[in-house]
Amino acid sequence: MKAKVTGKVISQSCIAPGIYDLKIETSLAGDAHAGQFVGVFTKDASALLPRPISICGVSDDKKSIRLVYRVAGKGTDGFSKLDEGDEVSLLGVLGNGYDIEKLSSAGNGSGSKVLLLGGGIGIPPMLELAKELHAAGVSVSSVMGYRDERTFLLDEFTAFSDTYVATEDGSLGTKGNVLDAVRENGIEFDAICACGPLPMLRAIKEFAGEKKAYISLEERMACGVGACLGCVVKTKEVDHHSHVNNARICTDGPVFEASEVEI
Amino acid sequence: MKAKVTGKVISQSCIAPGIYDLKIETSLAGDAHAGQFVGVFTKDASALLPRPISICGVSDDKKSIRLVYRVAGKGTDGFSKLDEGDEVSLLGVLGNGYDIEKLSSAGNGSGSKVLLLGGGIGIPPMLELAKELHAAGVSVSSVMGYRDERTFLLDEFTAFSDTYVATEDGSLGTKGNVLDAVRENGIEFDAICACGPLPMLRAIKEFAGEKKAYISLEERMACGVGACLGCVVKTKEVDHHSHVNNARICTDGPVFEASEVEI
Amino acid sequence: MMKTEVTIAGVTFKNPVMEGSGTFGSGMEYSEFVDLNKLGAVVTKGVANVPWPGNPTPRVCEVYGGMLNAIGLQNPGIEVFCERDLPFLSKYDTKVIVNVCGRSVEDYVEVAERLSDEDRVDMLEINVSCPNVKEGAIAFGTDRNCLENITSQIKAHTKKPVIMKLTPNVTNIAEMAMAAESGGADAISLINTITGMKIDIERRRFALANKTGGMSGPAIKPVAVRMVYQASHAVKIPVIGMGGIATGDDAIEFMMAGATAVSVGMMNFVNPYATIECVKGIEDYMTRHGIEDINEIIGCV
Amino acid sequence: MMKTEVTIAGVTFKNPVMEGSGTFGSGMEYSEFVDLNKLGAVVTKGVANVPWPGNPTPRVCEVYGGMLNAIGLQNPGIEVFCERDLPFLSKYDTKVIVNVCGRSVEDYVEVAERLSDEDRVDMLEINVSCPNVKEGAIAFGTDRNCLENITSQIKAHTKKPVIMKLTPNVTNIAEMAMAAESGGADAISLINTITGMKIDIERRRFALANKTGGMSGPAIKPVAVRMVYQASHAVKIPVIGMGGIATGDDAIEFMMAGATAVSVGMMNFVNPYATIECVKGIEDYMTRHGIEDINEIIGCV
Repeated sequence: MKAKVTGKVISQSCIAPGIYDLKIETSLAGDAHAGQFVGVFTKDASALLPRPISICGVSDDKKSIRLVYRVAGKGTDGFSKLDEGDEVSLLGVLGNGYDIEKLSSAGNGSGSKVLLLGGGIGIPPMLELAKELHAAGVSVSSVMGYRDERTFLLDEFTAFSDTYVATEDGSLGTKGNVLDAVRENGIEFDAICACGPLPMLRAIKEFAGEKKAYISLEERMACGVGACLGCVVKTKEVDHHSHVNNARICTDGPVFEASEVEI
Repeated sequence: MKAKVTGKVISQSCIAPGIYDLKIETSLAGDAHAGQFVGVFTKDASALLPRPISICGVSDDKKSIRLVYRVAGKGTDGFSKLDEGDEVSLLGVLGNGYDIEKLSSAGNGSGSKVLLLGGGIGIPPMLELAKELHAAGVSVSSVMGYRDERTFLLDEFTAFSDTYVATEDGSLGTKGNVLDAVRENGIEFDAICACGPLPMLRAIKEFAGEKKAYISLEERMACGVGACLGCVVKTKEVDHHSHVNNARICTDGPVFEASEVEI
Repeated sequence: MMKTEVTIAGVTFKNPVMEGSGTFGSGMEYSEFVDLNKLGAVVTKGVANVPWPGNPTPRVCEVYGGMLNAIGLQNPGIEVFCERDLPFLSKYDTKVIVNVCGRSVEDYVEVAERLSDEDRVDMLEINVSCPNVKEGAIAFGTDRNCLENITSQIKAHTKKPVIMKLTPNVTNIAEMAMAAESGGADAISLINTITGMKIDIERRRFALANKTGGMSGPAIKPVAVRMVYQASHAVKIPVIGMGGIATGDDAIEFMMAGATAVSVGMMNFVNPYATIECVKGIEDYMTRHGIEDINEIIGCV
Repeated sequence: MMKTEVTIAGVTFKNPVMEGSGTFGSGMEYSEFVDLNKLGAVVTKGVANVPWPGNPTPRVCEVYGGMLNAIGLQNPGIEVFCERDLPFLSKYDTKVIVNVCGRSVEDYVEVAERLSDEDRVDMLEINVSCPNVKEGAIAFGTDRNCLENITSQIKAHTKKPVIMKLTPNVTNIAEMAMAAESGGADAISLINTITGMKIDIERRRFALANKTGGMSGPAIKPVAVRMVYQASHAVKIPVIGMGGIATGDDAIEFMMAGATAVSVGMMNFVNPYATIECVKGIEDYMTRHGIEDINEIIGCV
């Protein structure tokens, strides 16, 4: 059941240049899963639309969510100034999220091996996914890509997965992108889950070949609930809503099977 | 020299229903005098124009000003939530203010007796005026009019003047308006200074007769510095700015000699 | 006993609050947030004779106090609409106004005829003013004669009351209102979005793939109130007012300007409960001012 | 070495930043806040052949992200202007653009002729688009033929370069831009204010004595950017862009849309330093993006 609610900030910290880690107590936490997102509202009357931010974590007591985001404009800049105890308006929980059940059976019979690929600000949602897959008994490999050695969240992946890192400048792990790291480490997998910049997702769609790759897409959004048709992606099959091969990223997605979308 | 500056809230308290007493540390205090006002800016991006608020007091060290205002909309409602230490943007000092020198000589030779009349939210500027006139050796009588016994600032006038009160419901002092109180107490005066609702000012203009009455006018303002010509009042003589018998309340006023304006 | 009912072209709405076409789908998405039974009407997303894919992305961007959109009227076409959306709406006790879009007079007429026998449809709203569709549709809304002509042709092919939705991107809105009226329109609704543009100066490109988009939100409210005032004073048919409405007070302002009903548009995105809060806000205003019948305040300034 | 100079009709401005007529007087009031020598030009408050008293109060009110005004072009007339304002402006090293208003072609021509021999006047801006003056002036700005006609008549009576200031309250801004161009205008400036209305629902009356007023401020920026883009792509003469500009980034956006220069209007009231901060902001953008000549970005999208 979606709702607009008022959450309360538990804590916030800057964990890398321009990257913030925000924990919010909210009733939305009860329904929140990996791959889904919430719309966060600013306190600035000139910036009215909710900012879609993916869920990086859900507390074990299901009472709070964790959002790790990058300051990209006046909206997110305002979020970065939120302090413990501040109220923040949220719309959620939005989006389909990853299908843990389907991923658990990706190994067809034998134990399923899932490869998580995250790039830049696409990394946060992968952490909650690693946690949920690990809890489901899936063997998880995580490969996270950063620009340089100023990483974030990296160490937290180790609790749930075999963790690898790629950096563009080679200052840490494999020099190059996440796929370079996958090849370099000869990582085996039955399915891929990925979130990151479009060029990375295109390369992963290509790389996955016969195997399933579930990618999380981004687009400018307005309503966030599937009404305005602002955020769409071309699909191979006729979409169930408009029947024009345009799926709604906010509602039919943001997670899509790579072969189903034209990116 | 006018400027837009950032002031710091020293304290704020609610002194009557909907009436707030705000003290702000600001460099503008150095030039501030009775009858002048400042433009106070909101923190709400949907409400951009400065709110004109008259100066109720200037600290003896000339480092802070005191604003007593009524919550009349979302702008002033926002001001009422300012706490100690908060920053607030101010435009000032605006307007001509009262001419203390002229008022001191209103008695022509003999000691000058000045009558201050304030009604409702027109009372605050009268307090600083009483203080400045008292300091100038003028004998001051203050008559303040309220709706009922829920008065504000009243006791502070006694330090600078013979103080009288009128209430619409008669719950305190004279039942009726300030002029009723002037007559009832047979107050003598050489000149009147007044601020309050238009009907009150009209009555005072009438009442003053041969004697000089200096009244402080209000009007919707935009720039506050005399550029936009938004706030004007019809004048008897050709105005020096536009030569069309329209004086600018924000700059040529807000204080006018009653006989010079058509209200 | 407070009366919030208003009547337009013989159709009575339990209250004057609807939502703006294109901001509410066919009600499905927002039925998770609001009880559709509490709305005066549900105005559906524009539907054409055939499915429309709409414009490339990005289709939306934020502007000061509002947003720009260039969706391009993506819609599944009239058949899917009748098979899926109308049955859904049949479950609710509210009026249904179907917004119709097209590229030619024939397109509009085809959809109007198809809906004539659908009992669940109470009124048609003709979108001749979408700023994001290249093919002529915009001319229907900006040329007096085109508007009168398309209005009369649609009226000739449907038994349903017809609302013509006007664009604000014209020199003289009163003239357009009169053209719709003389074409036989039963009512007019305005304003549609105001054409705007945003440029991403860091990337030196347009914020929208379509370059221009329709502006909506609180930022355009004063223009909308002015046009509702001018249009409602130029014609005898009822006016449905919209443009940045967020609260009951906004709704009251539009009704005082001359609107018989109002629509909440972009603000649904900011507050999914905006429609029912408008209904509540109108009732609060009526109580505060001792107004027994909301019709008293229509055009009262 | 960074070049911020722009040239319009042979007049070179040290930078593209001016202020919108009517928001800055003749510079006197704001000279307390900003060094007028740092501005590309000072655009004066509209001046007529005789003094105008303007409209009754209230003349201004606030709206979401902007304001409405219905000043009615109060001004002291051309003689006082020449005796007082021009000598004041002579003290500064900046260009002077005199905004001219009138009720008839003759009014405009009289002022234009009177200013022809004033050396301190660099250009004339013809206000044919004030929404708050009843007498015809609005028609000059909304009728293609009237606009072309008045433009050519003014051009025939002055040696000064002429800027025609266009109203956004039209169906087709490109058409109006072309009309000004074919009338012989040396440049066009846009947008003037968008006609709006606000109703005080507690008192059941209009917020402005004039009922309607001209809307300005950040809320109208997307409409202004769109019209500057459309107008500048329809004509060869330079365009001066305005409408909600508050920062250097806003100025850059208008220039990328096609403006050769920009004006800061209503935002002077919110930030009296807005004009010089725009100049600084443009320089910062140029440095950040390694732009040597501001002319490079004009119409670059």
